[in-house]
Amino acid sequence: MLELKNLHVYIGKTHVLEDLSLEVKLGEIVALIGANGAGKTTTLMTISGLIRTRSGTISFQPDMESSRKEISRRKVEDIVSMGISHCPEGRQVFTTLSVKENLYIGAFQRRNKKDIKDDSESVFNLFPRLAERMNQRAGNLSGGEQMMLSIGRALMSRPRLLLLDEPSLGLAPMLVERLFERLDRINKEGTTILLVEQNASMALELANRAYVIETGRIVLSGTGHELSDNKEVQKAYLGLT
Amino acid sequence: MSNKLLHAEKLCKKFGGVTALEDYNLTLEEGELFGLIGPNGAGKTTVFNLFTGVIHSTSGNIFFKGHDVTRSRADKNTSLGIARTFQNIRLFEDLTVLDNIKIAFHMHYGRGLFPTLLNLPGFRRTEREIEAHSLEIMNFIGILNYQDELARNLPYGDQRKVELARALATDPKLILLDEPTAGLNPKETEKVMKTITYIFEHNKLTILLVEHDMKVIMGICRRIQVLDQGKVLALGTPDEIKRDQKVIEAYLGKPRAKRNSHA
Amino acid sequence: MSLYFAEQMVNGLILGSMYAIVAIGFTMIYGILRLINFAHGDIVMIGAFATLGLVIARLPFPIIILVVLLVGVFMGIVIERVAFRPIRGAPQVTGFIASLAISILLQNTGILIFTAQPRNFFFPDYLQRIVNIGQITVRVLDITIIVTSLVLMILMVILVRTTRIGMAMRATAENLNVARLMGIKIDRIIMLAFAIGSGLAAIAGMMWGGKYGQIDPLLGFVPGLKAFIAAVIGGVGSITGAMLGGYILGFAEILFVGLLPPSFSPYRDAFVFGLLIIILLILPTGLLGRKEEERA
Amino acid sequence: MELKNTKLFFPILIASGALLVFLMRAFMNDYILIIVNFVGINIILAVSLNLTNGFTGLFSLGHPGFMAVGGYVAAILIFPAARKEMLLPELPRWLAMQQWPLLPALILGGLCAALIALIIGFPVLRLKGHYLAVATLGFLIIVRVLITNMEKYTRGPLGLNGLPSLTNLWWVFLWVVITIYVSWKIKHASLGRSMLAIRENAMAAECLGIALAKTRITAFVIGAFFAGVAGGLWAHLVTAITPTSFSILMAFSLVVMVVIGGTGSITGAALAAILLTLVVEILRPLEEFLGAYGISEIIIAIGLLAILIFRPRGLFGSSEPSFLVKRKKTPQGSEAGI
Repeated sequence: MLELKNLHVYIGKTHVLEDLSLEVKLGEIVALIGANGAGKTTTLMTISGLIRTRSGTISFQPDMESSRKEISRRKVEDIVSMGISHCPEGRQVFTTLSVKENLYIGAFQRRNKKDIKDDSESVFNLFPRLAERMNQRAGNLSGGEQMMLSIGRALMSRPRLLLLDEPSLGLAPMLVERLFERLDRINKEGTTILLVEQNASMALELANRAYVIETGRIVLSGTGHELSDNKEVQKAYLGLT
Repeated sequence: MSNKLLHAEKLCKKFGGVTALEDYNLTLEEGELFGLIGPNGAGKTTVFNLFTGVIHSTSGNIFFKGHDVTRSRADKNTSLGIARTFQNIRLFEDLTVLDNIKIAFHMHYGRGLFPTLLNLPGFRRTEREIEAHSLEIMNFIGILNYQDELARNLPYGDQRKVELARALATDPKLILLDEPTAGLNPKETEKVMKTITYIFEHNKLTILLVEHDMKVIMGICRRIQVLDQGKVLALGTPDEIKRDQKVIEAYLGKPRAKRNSHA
Repeated sequence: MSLYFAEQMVNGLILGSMYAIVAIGFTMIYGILRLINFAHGDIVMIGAFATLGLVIARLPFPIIILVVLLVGVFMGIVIERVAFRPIRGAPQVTGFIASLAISILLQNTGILIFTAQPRNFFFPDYLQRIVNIGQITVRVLDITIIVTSLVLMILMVILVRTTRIGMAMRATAENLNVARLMGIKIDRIIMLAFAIGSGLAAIAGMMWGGKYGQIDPLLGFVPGLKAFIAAVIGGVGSITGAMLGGYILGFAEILFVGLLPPSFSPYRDAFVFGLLIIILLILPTGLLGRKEEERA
Repeated sequence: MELKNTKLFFPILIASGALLVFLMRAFMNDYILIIVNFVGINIILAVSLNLTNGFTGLFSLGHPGFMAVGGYVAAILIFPAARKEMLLPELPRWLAMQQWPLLPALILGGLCAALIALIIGFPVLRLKGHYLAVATLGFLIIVRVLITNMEKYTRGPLGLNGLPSLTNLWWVFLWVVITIYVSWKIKHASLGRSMLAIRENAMAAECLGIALAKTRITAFVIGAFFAGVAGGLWAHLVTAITPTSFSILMAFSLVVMVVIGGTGSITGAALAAILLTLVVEILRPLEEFLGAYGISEIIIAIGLLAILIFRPRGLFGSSEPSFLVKRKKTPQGSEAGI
């Protein structure tokens, strides 16, 4: 579905991604794990078009029927309309907008009012807390609620592929567990997910496959279980010795 | 009690309505290498900003070498002996590496306007001293080859070294290192950690180290504090921390046994 | 005395209305791009000259309003396209210098075309007519200025608060990159902010000419600056704040001149800018602005 | 970095400058000499503004305000007592009696500007970026309003005319040399490095023990001093001074010089001052010939926009050309250290 091939990305003069390649297949949850500053966020931003590549290709095929398209030179809004939705790090909801407005703005490119309303209903189903606070300013929500809103907002564009950047950031363990259950559900309902996480053990548990990134390069890849059994990964990212 | 270098009690910091740090306490003994860990957004950088005086606490107190530095400005704290590095490197990008280091000597050696303009002998001597000391530190850290290079042109890993050298140049008692290995590969990480342990022993410093990499921090710190969502979750030796159930759940994720039963 | 006071209040209302609608444009552009656009005041000048030309051409007044509005919109779009878009992403100060350059450019183009000599400005007679409200006498024009401004401001609030595009503007002002991730075409939103802001400024120019009776190519700079001050008082980035700030500044200025002994009135501009410096220092986010915390 | 090679380099540079001044005064006509004087005064202004804007990154538009202060102070002090009685009859007696020579009057004018910079600097320099720019612009407008209304001392909007024509190329040359020397000396010393550090990253500078407020004020005050001196020189070159002389347009042209030269570069600021003054002087006859007033400002504004778009770091970046500064050889064998 999504294939990154030999990506090189620079921020200023810093070579942030070096020859990075990875693949996400239709229907999968793929996790990308690694330390701070390894290039996880940059990878997602490159896919969604916020950062331009120096070289390499990103190709995307929304579903089986449609054709493969090279997207590394496309505009952000075109990439969104092709079916990739990026939920950025640090629950960046629009704090001055209401919860409902945040969801509606997630569906900005869509015109069918009824569909949008239905979809916001299903987000409220997924995260009932949001329904209760529908008309409040998003800035008044708690951290966990903002994270849910951020994910809900990303779902409003009806993405084929959801890019999630550190959804567990700063959430209490109980909440993280619940959040991951929801992600599982979203995936089962047909959305492919590329997940960036620090909480490696949870991410590896949820994901079908995973990549380990280190200073802009993929150093390991495999199924979630393979990686969580890998001694190196355990030592470095799971804190188990 | 006499060895107490830094003491923070009941620190609380709010940004707007969000509590970044709550009821935070820490006592650093002189000459220890202390680790501070926690997930992203746990409040580690806030702790650093409070200690250095970049921001000031909403309530609570900080003492350094017996002085109350709760409301003290960052440059005052630095002159008292608190130095730091930044998580997102903050070099003086358009200046040469040598000038970057020299700037750190300004506080102790730099002369004011009139000695500078009149080119007094004292001024010429301090300029020579600053240059000599800077080269010495650059040699010590291993960045001498970059002296005329603009800081912005250095590779990431070496930029971190420049930050470290710059912090050392302020002649600190306490160094706060904010994720010095972020963005480095394992090889570079190992090198940086070696450097840190070396300067720790060589310069008789106290170090407060924020890290993400468990391996690193478990390896070199004798005491570790764990932060989560602005609160202290645990404090203890690496072994104690590793076994602490709360820490494992919050920071490391659920234990394996439970995970498998889930799957 | 109370009659005098009432008349001063009307003057404050007029001046405040004009500041307010210029300030809206300032604040919208700042809110989205963090750009203090000095050239904004010069759109006021362009609006004034456009009006004069159209009045001389004897067009019907409603058409004049429409055309002036469109002239402003057009200028806003051109300036954004040609000067500001190429430097987007550069440090704030670069944008600021660029806006100064555009301001100088517009002023001197004005001098080139119209010479620096002030010209008499006139409106059709029916707008100059004087009416009595209670004991206060005002021109029809004055009422028109106040009412038109109010209508424009209400429309602005409706646009920003309730429409889809207004929602997108608010989202873009809060976080440009995340707005892009929502599929919002920010280039269009930015252009729209320039277009609307400049359209309003041009209308303000029409009012300015009518109010003071004389126009010259440099007339826009000082009111532009004052509208910026109004935006700062209200809290830069907040549209309701800009309106509030406009009226506060308008009244403050009129009261300063009207209530203090006449020997103080030459110091009016010094007072206004002194006020600006004080507000920047003690209340940097203004009355309704949001705080922008710098976190390390 | 040390000054190039020998201790003689700068004396030689100054001596050749002096020779040039001598030759120009001997062979050039008055019209050209006046232009050269303007070039010199603009060099003083641009280089001193560069000290504030370029080194420390304080974006100030208040420079003409300091010029005005220095200019009026010098003018009132120098003005012959007899003429003062006529033009400014309400002047306090002690002031009316003064009749100073140029140099001390220039210095006192500069000091007054510096004092005002010190007073307004404490509150205003806490502002950042373009807020500071707007506040200093406000300061400029306030200065102009005050001068316009303090008729007892300034004759208000009429200004003072018939000032003695004291400024000549030697005086201008002297102050150009002093301004450049001071800037150069500061830039290549610890003090200047701490200013540059603040420009580059204020938070990091503060965490290295640099007192932000004190350093910023130092730069601001020195810049204001030279602006004040330049104001005095300017007034006694044009032999008249009015509040409108110190315009926002002037603030703008000075900023343009710093930006074109490359923020922080002394050589750049000086060259940009020369370039811009000459362009204006060349365009002026054209303007008059065509009757197309405003065209030179239009050309400058377009040029500036082009530089901002295509060469955002200015002509020289923030460094000095390499023939003026000695660079050390990079030592070989680098992987020393730990």
